[in-house]
Amino acid sequence: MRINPKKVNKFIQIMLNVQAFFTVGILIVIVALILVKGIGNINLEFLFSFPEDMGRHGGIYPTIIGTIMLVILSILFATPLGVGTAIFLTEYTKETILTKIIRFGVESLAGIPSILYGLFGFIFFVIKLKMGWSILSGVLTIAIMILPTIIRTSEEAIKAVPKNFRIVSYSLGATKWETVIKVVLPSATPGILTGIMLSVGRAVGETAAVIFTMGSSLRLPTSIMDSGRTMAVHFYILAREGISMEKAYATALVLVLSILLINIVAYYTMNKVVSRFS
Amino acid sequence: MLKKIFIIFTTVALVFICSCGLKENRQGKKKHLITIAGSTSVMPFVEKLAEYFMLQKPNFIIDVQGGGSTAGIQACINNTVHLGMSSRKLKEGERLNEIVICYDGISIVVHPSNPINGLSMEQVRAIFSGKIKNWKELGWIDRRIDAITREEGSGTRGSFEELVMKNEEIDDSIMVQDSNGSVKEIVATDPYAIGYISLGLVDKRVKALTIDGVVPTVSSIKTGAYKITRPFLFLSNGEPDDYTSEFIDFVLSKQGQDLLRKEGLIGSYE
Amino acid sequence: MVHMNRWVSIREKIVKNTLTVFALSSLLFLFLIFIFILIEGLPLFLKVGLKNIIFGFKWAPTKGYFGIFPMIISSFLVTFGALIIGAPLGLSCAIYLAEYSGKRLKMILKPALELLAGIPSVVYGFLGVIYIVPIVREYLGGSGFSLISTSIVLGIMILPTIISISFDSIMSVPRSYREGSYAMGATKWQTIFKVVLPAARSGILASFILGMGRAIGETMAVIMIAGNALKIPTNITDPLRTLTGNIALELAYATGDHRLGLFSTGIVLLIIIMALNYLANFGIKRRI
Amino acid sequence: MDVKIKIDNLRVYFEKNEILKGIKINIAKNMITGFMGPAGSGKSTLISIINRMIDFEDNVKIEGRVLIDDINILDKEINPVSLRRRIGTVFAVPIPLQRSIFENIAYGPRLKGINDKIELFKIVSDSLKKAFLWDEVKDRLDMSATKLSGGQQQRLCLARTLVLKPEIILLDEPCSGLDPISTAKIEEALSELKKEYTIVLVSNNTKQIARISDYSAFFYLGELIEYGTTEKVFTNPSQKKTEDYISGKFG
Repeated sequence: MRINPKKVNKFIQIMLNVQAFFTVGILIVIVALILVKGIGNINLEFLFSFPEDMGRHGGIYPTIIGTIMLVILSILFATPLGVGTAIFLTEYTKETILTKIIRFGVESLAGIPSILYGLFGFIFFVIKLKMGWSILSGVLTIAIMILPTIIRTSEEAIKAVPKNFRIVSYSLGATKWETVIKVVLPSATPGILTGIMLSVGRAVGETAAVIFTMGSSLRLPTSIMDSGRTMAVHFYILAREGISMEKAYATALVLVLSILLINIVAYYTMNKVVSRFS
Repeated sequence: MLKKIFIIFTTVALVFICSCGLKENRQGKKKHLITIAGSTSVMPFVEKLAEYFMLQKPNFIIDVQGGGSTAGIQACINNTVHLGMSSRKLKEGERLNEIVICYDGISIVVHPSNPINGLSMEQVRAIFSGKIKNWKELGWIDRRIDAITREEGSGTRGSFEELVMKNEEIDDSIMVQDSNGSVKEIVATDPYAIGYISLGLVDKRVKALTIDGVVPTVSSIKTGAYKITRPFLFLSNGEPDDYTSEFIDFVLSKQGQDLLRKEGLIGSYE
Repeated sequence: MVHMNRWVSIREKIVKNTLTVFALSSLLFLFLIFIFILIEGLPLFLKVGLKNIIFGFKWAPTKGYFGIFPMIISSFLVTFGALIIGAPLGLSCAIYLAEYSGKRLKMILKPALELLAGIPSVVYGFLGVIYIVPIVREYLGGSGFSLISTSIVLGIMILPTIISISFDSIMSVPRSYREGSYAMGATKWQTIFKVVLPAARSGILASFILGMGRAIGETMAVIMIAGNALKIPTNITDPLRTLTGNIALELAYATGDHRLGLFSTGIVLLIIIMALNYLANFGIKRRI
Repeated sequence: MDVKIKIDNLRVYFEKNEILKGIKINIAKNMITGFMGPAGSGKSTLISIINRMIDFEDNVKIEGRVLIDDINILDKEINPVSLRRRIGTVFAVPIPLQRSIFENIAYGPRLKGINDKIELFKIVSDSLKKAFLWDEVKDRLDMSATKLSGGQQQRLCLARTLVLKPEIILLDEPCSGLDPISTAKIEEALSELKKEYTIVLVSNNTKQIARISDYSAFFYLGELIEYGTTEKVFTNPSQKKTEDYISGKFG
């Protein structure tokens, strides 16, 4: 039997169609499941009241605060470092062995799985530096974990700023730093923000690295030396220990919605950058 | 831009200072912090006790963390916590002050739909040592037994090994979960599962088996008929300080013991 | 006038030095991570012996056995399982996006798929436990906490990685290659299979390797769904324990040699991950 | 003539290629000096040496001296940033920064530490007037500079340079992309400006050089072929090559 190439072509196209939509379907199903099962249990009271009986009743307020503290502090810690590194790599140095080594380091950091960050944070911050299970330990661990993302996206964003802007700035008598601060960074800001948002998403959803460094105390953290629980960790414990499926779905919904929102904002700002320079 | 960065950095610094300040402040207002860590089996009950205690005495803050019995004992020896929690007896060389807050039975649980109601100690041992792998051997359908144990280092596992397994080892093919809750969750959803959890956690989602014909209940434990029991301990390095003692006294008081009893545990004086 | 304001040139110097320190900090962190995992894990290798850890079959750290061979095998098993599920789906999705979908669809699908990557892994694990485990238990037997369930969940989790990197490498195949093929009378799929995919080969390979890296490093979803039994699975419905699962299950409880054993597990994991990253980087670089 | 820039035996190498082969030229103060020559003749490189923008290129080797007011600007002691504050540059393509018209021009003064609104407004409007752009933009100073037309953008760049009150203005083919009307406006501005500034104009357009420059230099393959008053170079060139170039036989 001779195979008709046109029919094969059609067949393959249909197959690809099916697979592509199957894949997209998975996303829709995941989000839909969480949405349908979780929406009924979400209300203001759930968001702003304290959990009772290990989370079986009540809300998730302390975990929201724990998540916000973790995310904001780790971003504040990682952003200057990450953007600074990106500026150094793009503006202050030529391709040398040093930059190669630094890039290698960043790549390697990016590839390390989060459980190893957890292992490191646990032994270094929690045990050796005697910070204990605390928000501070979690913040430092997560900051190191998200650093490569921030460096790489910032570097891309800074590289995308046209060289001409720098030339003009220098020709008008600006120093390197003035050029970076007044011309390069403002143009690269949306791209850098995208990287930060992606990192926020990662920090919000992280469990393995957080649970071993920040602990899982359900109390409302009042200082960075307190242990705390993030939404992701709370969800993990609720789901895994079968404490309450309703609360687990509701927490998952809050978690997924906030991450989707963050990613959409990130994507939107990134598109703005792309259209700006093309 | 430079200004903005400066402002951000200042804010960070302020946040740090404030948050440290808060901590100072808290101690300044004479709030007493008691840190407790250890067995995850004991933790949920102590959390509940702490919740009640803090309601009555708002000048106390009690921080309850998991970590496992072994970690709790270590933390106590290193003086990093005020109290350790353990769900197993101390080994030789672990010299700490023991306070029995209550007793707990370890019940062997299966899915409610499982027709088997009781096993002998030998059968349980055979299941967990891998000698019996199929429900058919116990008189039910031809289906693999999904046995679940706890992870190495867990106090519940330690007690289970000591009281049930005796000298036999738990087989490698048996599933491992890292908390009472997750063992219970699997048993509650898998009709062919068997596991062991704290008696206090047994509810209608799982069925507790009789062992050698004895139903695990508060009374059967009290009389000593049900053999798989263990103490829940508070541990302190030397005599506990006054504030910690106040909490211990609350736990051992009638109110505290009633709370524990309501959770299915057996009071320390019974 | 010719000489710079002194404060300005001092500021420039301070800035440059600060930025250098910032840039070096990532190296410092990498160094610290390596050193502290090695310091904790190596002594046990010396004490128990490399062979007894890497090729040991028995893991009973409180009794002096530290064999992680079954976990190494299990880690690779779930990773390949994830690849078997994720690679064909991901690649065909990438081909569809790059070659067949219209611009408008691309604009919607690409970001939608990238959002998949943002969903926390614990959510995948949870949904796996609720929906995949019972189906496997019902139709394939066993407890459902198994190699097959874990592979499915990980396979879905690595889809975004595979799709986005394969897509980029397919898109970077020059248009002229395709035109040349069409000019010789090839159909679209012939062009894709004979010209485009071979040209994008190394990038696609890199996407698979990075996907593997993600699968082998995943922790929380895995301990929720893998069953964590210590034996090497002999059947797709058998439970298994990965290297990451071993660390996460026992870290909080471990003291003494037990903890060192977990750090040894970490060292092995770190070495595997580094090797995979090199392979992936090599693939990506060759493409450029 | 009153010499502002004295270039003495300047040789420049890019990797192994000699781009400038021993240039000697004196550039007169408060005059327009036109540099012409075909592509690759080295005239743009010469410009980038005078303002030290060449520092941003890799693998460059420079020999010889460039004296401005008898100070060698290639000296290590010289800070290129402060040098560039004395030398304005206008590039071939107008490059407005991504900010408003006003802020584009205020960029340089702000770097110098001038932040007073009234003072800024005064110097910005002055330089816009000098660049013959004021009338066209005075009502929309807050508009993004990227929305201006090409010719307006180039005059904006000129104004941005003028606001720094440089001693020297370097123009690197400033009219290459512009229509005749815009070109005429820029030429008009330059003729006014030479009263205060020393201007170097690089152009491929020999007619433009002939129209507005006082002195003309012809470069060819990294060598200075001919230099003199514009009148002499265009009416009675001493070299055959110059004559061929001016008459359009090559280039």
